[in-house]
Amino acid sequence: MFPANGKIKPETRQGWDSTMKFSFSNEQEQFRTILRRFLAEKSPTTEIRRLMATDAGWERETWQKLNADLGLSAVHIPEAYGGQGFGFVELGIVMEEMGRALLCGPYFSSVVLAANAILNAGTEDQKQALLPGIAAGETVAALAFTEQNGRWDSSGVTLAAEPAGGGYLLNGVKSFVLDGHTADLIVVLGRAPGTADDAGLSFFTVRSDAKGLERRLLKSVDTTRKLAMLTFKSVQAELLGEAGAGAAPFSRTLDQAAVCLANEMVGGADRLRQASLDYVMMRMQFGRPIASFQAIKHKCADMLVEVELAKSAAYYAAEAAAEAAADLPAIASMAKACAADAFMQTARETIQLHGGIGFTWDNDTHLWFKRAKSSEVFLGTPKYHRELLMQRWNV
Amino acid sequence: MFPANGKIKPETRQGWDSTMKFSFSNEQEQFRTILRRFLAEKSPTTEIRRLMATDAGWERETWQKLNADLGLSAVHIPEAYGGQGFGFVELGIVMEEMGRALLCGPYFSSVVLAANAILNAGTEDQKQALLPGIAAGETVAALAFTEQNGRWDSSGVTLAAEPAGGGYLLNGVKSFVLDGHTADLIVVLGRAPGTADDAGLSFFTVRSDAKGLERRLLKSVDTTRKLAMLTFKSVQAELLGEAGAGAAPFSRTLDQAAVCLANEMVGGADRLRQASLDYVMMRMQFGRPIASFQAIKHKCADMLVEVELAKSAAYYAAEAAAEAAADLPAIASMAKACAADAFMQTARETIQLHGGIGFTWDNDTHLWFKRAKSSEVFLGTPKYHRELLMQRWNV
Amino acid sequence: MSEQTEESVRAEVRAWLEANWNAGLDLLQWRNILADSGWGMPAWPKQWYGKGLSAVLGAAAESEFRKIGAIGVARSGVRMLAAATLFDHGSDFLKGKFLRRMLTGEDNWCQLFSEPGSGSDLAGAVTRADLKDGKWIVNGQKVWTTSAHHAQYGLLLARTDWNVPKHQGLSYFIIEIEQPGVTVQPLRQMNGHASFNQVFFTDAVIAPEYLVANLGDGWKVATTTLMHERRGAADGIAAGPGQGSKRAGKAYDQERIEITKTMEPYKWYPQRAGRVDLVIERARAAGKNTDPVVRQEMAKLLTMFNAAKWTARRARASQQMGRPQGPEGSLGKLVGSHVARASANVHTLINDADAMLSGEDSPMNGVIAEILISTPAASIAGGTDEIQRNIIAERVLGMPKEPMTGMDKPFKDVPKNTVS
Amino acid sequence: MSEQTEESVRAEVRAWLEANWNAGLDLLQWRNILADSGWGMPAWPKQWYGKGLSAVLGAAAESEFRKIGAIGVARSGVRMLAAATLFDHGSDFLKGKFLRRMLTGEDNWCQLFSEPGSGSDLAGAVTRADLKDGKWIVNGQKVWTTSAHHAQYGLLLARTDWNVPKHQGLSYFIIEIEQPGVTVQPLRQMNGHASFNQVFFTDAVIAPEYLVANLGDGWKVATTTLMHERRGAADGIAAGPGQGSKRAGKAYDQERIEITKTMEPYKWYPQRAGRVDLVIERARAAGKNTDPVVRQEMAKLLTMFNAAKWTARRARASQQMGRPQGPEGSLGKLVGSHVARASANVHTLINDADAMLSGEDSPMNGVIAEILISTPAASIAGGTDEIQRNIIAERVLGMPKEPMTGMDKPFKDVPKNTVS
Repeated sequence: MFPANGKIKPETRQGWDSTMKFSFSNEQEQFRTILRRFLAEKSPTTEIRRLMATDAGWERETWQKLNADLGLSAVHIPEAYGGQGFGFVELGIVMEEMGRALLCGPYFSSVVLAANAILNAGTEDQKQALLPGIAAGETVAALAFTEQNGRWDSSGVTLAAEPAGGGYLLNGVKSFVLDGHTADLIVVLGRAPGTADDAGLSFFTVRSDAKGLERRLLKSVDTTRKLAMLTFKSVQAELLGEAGAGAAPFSRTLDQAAVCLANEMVGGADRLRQASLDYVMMRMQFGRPIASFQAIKHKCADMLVEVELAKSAAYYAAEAAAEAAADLPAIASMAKACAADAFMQTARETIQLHGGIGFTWDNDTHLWFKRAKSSEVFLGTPKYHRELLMQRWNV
Repeated sequence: MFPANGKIKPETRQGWDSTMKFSFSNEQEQFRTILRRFLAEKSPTTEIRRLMATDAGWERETWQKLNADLGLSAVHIPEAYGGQGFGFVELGIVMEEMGRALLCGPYFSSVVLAANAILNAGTEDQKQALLPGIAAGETVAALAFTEQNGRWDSSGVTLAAEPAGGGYLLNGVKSFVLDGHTADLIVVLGRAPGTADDAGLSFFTVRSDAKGLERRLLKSVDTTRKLAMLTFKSVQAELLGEAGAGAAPFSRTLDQAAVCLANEMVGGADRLRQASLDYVMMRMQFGRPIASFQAIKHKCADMLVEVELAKSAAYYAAEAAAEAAADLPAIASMAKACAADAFMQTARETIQLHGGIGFTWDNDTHLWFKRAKSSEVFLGTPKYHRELLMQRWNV
Repeated sequence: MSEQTEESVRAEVRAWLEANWNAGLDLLQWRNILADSGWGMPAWPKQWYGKGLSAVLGAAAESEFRKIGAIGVARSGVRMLAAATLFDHGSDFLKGKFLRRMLTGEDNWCQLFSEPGSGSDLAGAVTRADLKDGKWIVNGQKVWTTSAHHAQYGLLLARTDWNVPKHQGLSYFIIEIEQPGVTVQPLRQMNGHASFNQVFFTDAVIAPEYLVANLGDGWKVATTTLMHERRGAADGIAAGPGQGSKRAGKAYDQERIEITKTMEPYKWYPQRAGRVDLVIERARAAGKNTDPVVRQEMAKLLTMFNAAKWTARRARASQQMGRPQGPEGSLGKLVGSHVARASANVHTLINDADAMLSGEDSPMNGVIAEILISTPAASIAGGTDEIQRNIIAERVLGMPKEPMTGMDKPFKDVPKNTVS
Repeated sequence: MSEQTEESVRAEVRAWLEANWNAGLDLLQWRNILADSGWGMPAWPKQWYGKGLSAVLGAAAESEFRKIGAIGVARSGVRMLAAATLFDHGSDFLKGKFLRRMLTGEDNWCQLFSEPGSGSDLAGAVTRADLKDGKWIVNGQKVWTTSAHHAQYGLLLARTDWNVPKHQGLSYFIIEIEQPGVTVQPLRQMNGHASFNQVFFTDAVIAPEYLVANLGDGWKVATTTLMHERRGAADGIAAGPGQGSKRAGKAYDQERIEITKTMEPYKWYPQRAGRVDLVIERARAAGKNTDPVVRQEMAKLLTMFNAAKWTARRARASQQMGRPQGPEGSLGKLVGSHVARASANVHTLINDADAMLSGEDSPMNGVIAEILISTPAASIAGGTDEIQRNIIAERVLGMPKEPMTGMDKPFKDVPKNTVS
């Protein structure tokens, strides 16, 4: 289904482009409506502020309740593995609404990163064994791939994995691991000593209580999404999938994650855009709502343009992921770059439109501003993805 | 006076930075006032439109009259060579006012490019012989350095110069030569066969009627400043200065030209900014001057910021050139990039503020818009100069 | 008849074309046949050269024409807006007089709304029509008129009452262009093309029956024309001609001539939009495709371009699903001008020194140069970026209009431009 | 005395310091000596702790203090604005009561103008002062107050008449902060710092003699305070303290404590401005200095930064030459916020993944993180970019104000914010 390399000429895209629907079905719209109401109720900013102040950043009871009610963790996981069997379009809807609600939970780490890594890399037995727990929200998994060098592709992976007895021994340090300090199961990307880049990469699974594994919460700008540093000292691990064949499933996982993050970001951006509009419509200065000042009106119009364009890119990318389209890699990078710029720009303008109030701690804008800042660089900056886009289009 | 290489750390700049005056003397301001009035009278847009429609782009009588009246061509040329002996600050003032008036004349080609090349490269005798004519405006000279590859530094120079009898034989093609088709004297940059980049570069002088020299006017976007292609087929030329030592004087000439162009550009930008302001103050829509609309006011404020910042960079660079400051190369690139962006941006906004009228042929805005577009790339795009700035600061 | 299905209509059209269409016919002759049959404008009412079909069935019928390449009625330029306006507000006399010759292509039409002194503020028109011995006498100037030099008739917005507020003093007329009092001049642009005309009126005459709707209804009628124009613009080439086929036959030959004439003013429009399609190819040709900085700018441009394209597709898709129009439908014009600007910048980066050249001396025989000096029009023509932002803010986001002063004053007392 | 030259003044000061300055003195004791001598504020009138010298001679005198590191009077915070305002509008009673303790540092002052409901629109203040049995009773809320928690007195703008247009119903008071009716709370920002206070008034009391100028003159007086503030801002640290020297001596020790206290709210301001100074060093440290795209962004930033710096120098230079103020003087605030924004973006590019971290885990022990979450304040604090553009357009370019509605209405009838 995926081409050996994602490379494809932009011209040739037009073909399957025409098979795109460019709209959500009525069922999908209903799902979004329910989800939005549900998350608005479960994740008011009081709750976000309460959880972001904790080290864990989420609570198991709330998390499991959340999954019990709507089975959110199961959405895109195939029924064969205890999921609901929907695709990336539905997952994209979940991401957008979670971005809007800024839900504090290990969704991106467990369902998007770890579960997709298992789906892309794991053997049939391993999927059978690992995915149902994640789909049910009982197991929280994390994907440990980045290291302290902060590189987002295989070139940054140095963690050494050497065969030992039945399994492998892992030695090295992973950083920027989403929910790495609270997850039950860690999916780790390592390499055979002496290999580089795409060669010799393998995925492994490690239980959070494994001997020799040290986990440390990292202080971060966006406290609604926790990052951890994981140190592996001769940690016993189990191979996930095929030894040395990790490169393809890894890049596939990254593309899918970029698409999901793009959709999450447009959700956050749209929330801020609406909040700005509501504020300027109500805020009076000089005896009139500031929404009647041309400078404010034009800013709001520009924000709408930014956000709607980013939505188009994110939605298109979700369909590309759902169809496993040949140039998903290019589209994923395009969507990530586009949504990240739009989210950051919208967050800046939202503070600006609120004036002094927007810079205060009690105003909620900064919660999304900080998410925008961390999402801007997580999985690679817009600059990084624009370069990838050009490579993937063979420019 | 000039360091072997212009490299210097930005930190160390602060030292002599403090010797900068950051203001024009009363005499300089007077000179500017006279010049502005003079050029406004000599170069109304009717005259610009008349001359730009000709192949030559300028007329000798008008040109010589212009020099007779104010001796403009002599301003920065040392008195020893028939000049007035002022420096680059005064030359900068001339450039700014010519940019404002969009004067059609071979000033940049003859006084800025050719004369400086001769000053930087020529022997004492050659300066004595060549400069007085240029200073008097009787000789019009051009500098032929760029070739069809469009590169702005020595790496683009391929024209072959081989010793023959007393002089040299030139073979090759020069392009983008300002006023190359109308100049009396051509200063040519060539190289010894087999050399590359800075090695083996020499300047030569060729009379416009030299045998084997073909000159062709190039069609250009900005018809107020003509470009020519010069083909040299075994053309007899005289060496200017020292054989093989052309690199240093060449880069010095480029830095000085960049500073002059930057000052010319801020003059053009300031003219457009003022024209925009005048127009929106008088233009009525919806029963009020459009200058009272916030969107228009903010645009005009932003234009002012752009232009004033660019002026600061251009003026600072002129002082750096006048002082032959150690990091002139860096400052020159900074000023060129900054002024080019400001001019282009101001030109775009000026058309926008005029609405449909601003896009018509009869409205004068496009004359400066096209000058902005050609000045943006002439001597190297802003991108090119920003990279040079980083190199020259050893970043 | 009342029980028509798409299939029955398609069958009927196919049969009719089978019997009547012949590429050897004279174009005018064929279009008269179309007008009589009603198949030229199947969605028009039966009594006016149509079949009274629904929009959907009408479209189906027309698609049968395209299938076999049968030529349709004339649709180019302003004629379809004129017709739509007449259907909304015109007397039967006017419909009878003008509709048929619109379809046959014998009459061409132009729109006379904008004036030098009223660009964004259309209702500020000062071209006057005064009733003298039973005729309307027109004096003033219109501008930004497309193809007035080919037009027989114009849709004119003129002021007939100066003592009421500006929107109430306007009337809407049909005016004959080919008369002594009307002078049409080309309006040259900074890129050398002349896509528009200026039209001058000196005691030009209009017969009283050429007033559309009632005296003082001008703004209301003009608004419908503009509404139809926006719709037309929305579903793209609707107003454009059938794009010259390569087929042989007298009718085709004559249509090709017609198309060339009507398309002439638009031939630089692709450059105005920035020619994003050329960016990658030009970068490769100039060896700039490997420059990391240029790659970033290309990526930004292509991302915006694609996102804009997909946004338009989203708008169309939800329209086709019969959903209420979302915001995404109103952004195209503004985004288009961002794309054009960005594209001109990228072409400058790519072509570097060559960006100074034009004509045969410049890359692609002048196309690149034309991009650089045409894109500024993208943010002005058809409503400036600033007006677009006002529209988005007020119509899409529901933000309040700015407090407007003197809307109730008699127009004669409202400050206005003395010169253009 | 009337024939003083700069040299005579400098000599006199040197002699006086020689005789009086002693770092071993208690700071308060020394400042009382200064107040009595008039050398603490040489440009103030003789009868008010000054020497009545010209600004130029006064500056010369003060420079002699700096030469030998002699401590001056207290100048930090709002006290100098309060003093300037009292000189312009205050009664002798008020000058006598407050000026001396301002200079000795015994009293700290704060400014109580902004309100949650009136940010850009200062004159829209709704904090009310009502006269009850010969005392002013204040109710309402002020915000964005610096160091109110250290202040003994505040400059209060309050509404005393609701039946006149908004600018006419304001009065200007001095209010005691340390009283039951006044509650000072810290206002925490998104970057965790609390540089400002909110001040709540519940039946706070003001003695009638603490009214500055006349009833209803509030806006006029506040304008002079703001004018002095802008000037102060213009010549930089004027309002700031003498930057803690390393010298030994009781007075120095006490001054260092004072400085730490007064500077506390400002310690994140360098980050707010974007820390352009760190860009090259960070790029090298992160190995991004060789990335062509990052180099472009750094070059853009450093160009804007230097051009802005040189623009300020141009303004100062022409001021020093006694020329009329050119436009370049009014642009600094707006450009500063562009620089801050661009710098935050460059720091993001440079630090990449590390930009997600904060505190000890982030580069430079949290400084980079603080830049990223502090720069948004640069385009708001002290007048938003939008207000700056209005000011430039109207004051520098002379463009007309927008037509304002209801400026003549009684303030009680003007629409205003119910909640903040």
